[in-house]
Formats: sequence, structure tokens, C-alpha cells
Amino acid sequence: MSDLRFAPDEAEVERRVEALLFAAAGPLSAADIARRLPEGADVGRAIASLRARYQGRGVELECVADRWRFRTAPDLGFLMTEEREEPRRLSKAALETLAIIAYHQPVTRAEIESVRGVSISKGTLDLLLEMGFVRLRGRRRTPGRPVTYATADRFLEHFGLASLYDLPGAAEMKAAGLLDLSLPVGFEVPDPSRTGSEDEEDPIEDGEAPEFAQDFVGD
Amino acid sequence: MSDLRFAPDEAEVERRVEALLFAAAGPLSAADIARRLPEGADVGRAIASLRARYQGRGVELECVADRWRFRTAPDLGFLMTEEREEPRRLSKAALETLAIIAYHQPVTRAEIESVRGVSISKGTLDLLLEMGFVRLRGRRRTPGRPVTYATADRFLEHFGLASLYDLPGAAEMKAAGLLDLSLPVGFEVPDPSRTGSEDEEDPIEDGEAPEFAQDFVGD
Amino acid sequence: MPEAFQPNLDFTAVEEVDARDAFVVDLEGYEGPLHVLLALARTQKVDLLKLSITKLAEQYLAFVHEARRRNFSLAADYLVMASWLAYLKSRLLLPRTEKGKADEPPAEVMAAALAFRLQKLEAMRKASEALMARPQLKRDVFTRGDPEATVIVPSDRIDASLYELMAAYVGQRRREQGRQYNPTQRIEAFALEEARDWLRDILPRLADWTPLVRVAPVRDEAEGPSQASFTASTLSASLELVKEGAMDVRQEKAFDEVWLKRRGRGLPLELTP
Repeated sequence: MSDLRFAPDEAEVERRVEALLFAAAGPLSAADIARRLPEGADVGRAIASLRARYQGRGVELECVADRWRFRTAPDLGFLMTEEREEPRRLSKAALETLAIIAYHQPVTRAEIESVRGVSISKGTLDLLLEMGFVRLRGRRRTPGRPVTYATADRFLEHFGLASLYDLPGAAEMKAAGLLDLSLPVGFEVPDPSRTGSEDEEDPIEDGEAPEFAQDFVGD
Repeated sequence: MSDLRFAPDEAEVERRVEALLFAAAGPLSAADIARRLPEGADVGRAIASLRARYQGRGVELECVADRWRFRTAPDLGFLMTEEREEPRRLSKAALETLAIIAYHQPVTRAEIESVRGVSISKGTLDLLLEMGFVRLRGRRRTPGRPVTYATADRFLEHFGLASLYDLPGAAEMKAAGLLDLSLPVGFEVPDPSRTGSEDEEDPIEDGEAPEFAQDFVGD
Repeated sequence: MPEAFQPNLDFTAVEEVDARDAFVVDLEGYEGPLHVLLALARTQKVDLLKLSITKLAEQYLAFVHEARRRNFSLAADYLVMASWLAYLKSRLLLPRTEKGKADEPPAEVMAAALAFRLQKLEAMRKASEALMARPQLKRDVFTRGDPEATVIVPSDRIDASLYELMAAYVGQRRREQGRQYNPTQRIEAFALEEARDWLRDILPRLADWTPLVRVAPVRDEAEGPSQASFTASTLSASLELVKEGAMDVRQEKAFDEVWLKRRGRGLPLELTP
């Protein structure tokens, strides 16, 4: 173990700064580093030297807000992503929510919940937004100006639909054996391609996404 | 962004391996790394080259449990006052038990007890399992089908060992017959007819872990 | 400097430890007789394979003797070891020509086995020390403090067909229909207080067992509480009156008619099934 009292040479200061920056949980200022080194150690010089040493490597020393940290070279960011290979199964809740949004768009969260009979978890809408199946469409011109949801292009692509006109209606549901005669009168499958009158809504403005979606909007 | 299909040269492969290892939260195997690189990239060569490059620096490349990780140089541990975690103190009994498991694995509880000459308290094995140093490995195909214990990767990672072959003094002990659990005749020990091959064990099945360990199995 | 405060810095003192002082062996750290034997064997300062088992046996017996002298209660296995060692020692001291029991290995083999066992324990002791001397994670070496989280890009492939989407939709609309409940009128209940008053009023007329349905008020208008509510509240109120000792209630069996009757003054509470 090195002796703290013994003044380390330049190379040793550089090693120490390297180790400190590597192990730190966040960026360190020169003062943060100096505090952990023997008095008189030239931190600025060590940082400059390290910076040169890592220049062009897979890892670089970066300065953010007067603090220093290692981070992978910006051009290698693509390496840090991992493609998930297995197809994802939509949960029952997600599929049901998606179905309601598809048929009833534009629809508010409260309306989705009234059809489902249960409240939607934050994660469900998040997931649909994240997957690009659903988008925020506008704000209903009603008290509270609730956000409305609609399907996004990815939805049509995924289900092989040319447009919302092609979303199967009651006739197809019947043909698929999903609807039978016992269904109460008045059951109607709305035609989503016709209900989307823009007059009832204001557009969503930039940066005013509802709180629960802010992780995904703007990605 | 680099083009994944374009075969990168040696220096570029090294950069990428460096970036991957730096960014990773845990040790990566050569296969883990290769999966993120274009086919045919010589990961082994890149690792060897990186290892040499970082030799003697403040940060070094180390092999633990057959995987690679960057870590600070051991002689600089004294600098990391803020990062240091108060280690969980292992009792003498726990340490001995851990050593016996490490050097004799797979080993049954009765065998551990025969080496130490005393019974193990329930808490000792629990603690080692909980710390992730030890895992249930299987069941010995002997009467009573006793559970066998082995070390987990976490053990190698914690003590910076590339593999079980690197346990200190293991080769010498083995040569001296000290790792043989079948003691010379005439001394009362449980009969451990073992040589440590997988054939003599059944895997632990889900949900049949001994009661005291069930919180830890499946992690 | 007063003698009593002279710290003993002479490390050779440790080596001069004899069997008696071996009692300082930390019994908590050395959990069993084997650990004590190992500690004692170390005082012989020889390779464990060249250990004098006879001497070790004597050391151990002295240890046990000392423990008894100090009224220190030793676990049974310490005593078992003591008697085994006493026996082994006596056999080792016998002339070689005398044979032991037929089914027993020679004393030398038993002694060698003990030495080997101690050697094994010693090896593990040293191994644990060697392990602890290695650079340990988060004590001596540190991994990256702020790793860059790998971004998981979800697979593009999603398992969901148009049929599933339709089924999910229809399923929910069905459930929604089932949930539709539009109360057309306010439900009014026959208040418990009213039921009590009603019962008290007609109590004098309940000298004989009368079915509940004939005691409860009969609904005579379209408005107001339902007949079921009249009956239910009357039953509740009757139970209160039973508790007060004013009436008796009985039912022959489950779902059978409930009968009510006034209780005669001074009659004890009748416990009916």
C-alpha cells in the first residue's frame, strides 16, 4: 500500500486520479479529487495527461459542468444497446387497452377505464406509447381538458392494416364467431375512422405531455 | 455511427471491447463481448492487448469467474474511502466453511462437518448463501440424497479469482491429498464416497431446496 | 515504572505456552475439540505430519483437566475426544508386539489419521486466511462506480394478432354490458328504529308463536321500502328485543320459517336451537 505522506510522483498522481474517476459514482471536480490526494498533487496536470491518454480510445475523459468523468466514446454508443430477440407478448391489460383505443379513438383515459371497468396502470399506457402503438392525440375540449389517445402508425403496420377503415367491424367480429345473437341490443362497434373529428380537440403542444408519459415522449 | 456490417480493424475492435467493458455493470465473458461485435472479431486478442495496455495503471483489466472486468489497482484501495463498503464480517466458522466449500466442492453438509469436527450452525450456511458466495449445487446420489454445496460466481468475483483453479494453494493441497474427503481408515467420519463428478449428483429441482435456503435459491 | 504495568512485548512468550496455558485458546473461536487439538499441535512447532500424538494427547488431557479444575463445562464431544485420546495414547505406548483388537487398525495408523485430519483442518484454516488476504471487491478493488446502463431496445416483434385484438375488444364490451347498472329509483330501507317501534307495538299480540312474515309490516304502496326490507329489518329488530329479554325467536332448521313470540314476564331466557 502506498504511503499517503510520501509525495507521489506525476505518474502516480495520474494513476490515482484515474482510479478515483473510475470508481466514483458521479463526475468529480478537480477539488473533489485533490481532497483525496496528498497536498500539492497537480490534479490539473494529471487530468490533462489522462485526457490525452484516452483520446480516441473506447473510453474518454469528459468534462461536464466543471466535473470530470469517464464515459464511452460517443461513436460507440450503439454498442450499449441490446436488441431483445424474443417477441414480446402483450399483457391482457395492454391488449385490451389497445383495443379500446383502436376502436374508440380519440379516447381519454377516463373513457378507457369506464369501458374496462378498472383503472389502467401507469405502466400499461406507458408501454403502448413506448412501443409506438399509441400516441397522444390532443386534448378534449371538456372541463379538465383531458388528453386523448389514438393509435399510431406502428399500430396499423403491426396489424397489417392499410388504414383505420380496415379495422374489423361488427360484421367481421360476428364472422369470427366473437359476436353472437345473445349480445344485447344497442351494442355498437364504433367506426374509428369516422369519429375522429378534430373540432372537439386541441392539439397537444410540445412539452405538455402528461406526466406519466414523459419518459417516452421526445425519445 | 459505425456501420456494424463493416469489419472493424484490430484497433477498432479493441476500442469497442474497451468501451463495452467500461460501460458494463458487471464482468463480461468473451462470448458476451463477441455477441456485440461483428462476426469474426478477435475478442481474445483485444482483451490481451487491453490487459497489457492497462497493466500498472490506476485501473486494470482482470479476469474473474471466466469473465472480464475493469477494476481499480489493488494498491490504490486506500484512496476509495467514499466508495468502500463496510464489509460484512465473516466469523471464523463461516470463513472456514467457505474455504471448505471452495476447495472441496461439491460438498455436503456432513462432509463440511467432518473436516471441521463440529456441526455447522444453520446460520453459517444461510449467511454464505445469502451473501451469494455459495449456492446449492445438486444432490449426491447416496442414501438420503444430501444436498451439495458449491461456490457461486459471486465468490470468485469478490476475491478476484479467474477460476477455481486459482484458489490459493489449491494445487499443493491437492498434491498432498488434503482435498480428498475420504479419510484414512480407522477414523470415524461420515462415509463420503465421492469424487466430485456430476454423475453422482442430481440437479436441485425447483422448489425442493432445503427449507433454510429457499429464500436464496433462484436468485 | 511499576512492574504491573510493564506490557509484555516479548513475543516468544507465546511460543512458550504450555498445555495449561493453552486453555487461553478462545473456545468461541475454536468451536470443537479438533480446533483445540490443532491449536495445541501448533505449540509443538513441528510439521503436523511429524507431530507427537502421544504428546498431543497429553496436552489435550491437560487441557480438559484444566477446564474441569476451573469448573468450565465442556461439551460432550470434548470429553469423547479426551477418552479416545487417552485410549490411543495407551495403545501407542504398548509394545508393538501386543496386538490390539482384531477389528481395529494399528494404533500408528489411527495416530496418522488424526495427524492427517489436523493437517486438513490446518490447510483450510490457511486457505481461509489466504482468501482474506486477497484483494477484495469493495474493500481493496473497486469496479466502475457509475456504469453506463445498457439500453435494452425492445424487440420489434410483438405477439399480438388482429384476432386477439378483436377478441380483447369484444370481451371487454361484454363485461361492460354485464356491469351496466342504472338504478332507476332510490332504494329505501325500512329503518331499524321504525322496525323496533313496530315490534313493540304489536308485541302484546304475540302471545303465541307467529311466523316472521306475518309480523313484518306488509308493503301497501308502490313507493317506500321493499317487502324484503320490511322482513329483514323486522328480523333484526326482533333479535334486539330477544337480547333485551322481551321476546323469543326460534327456527326449526336452516331456511325454515322464523317464529316470534312475546316472552312472559319473569320467564327465563329460553335457549332454543
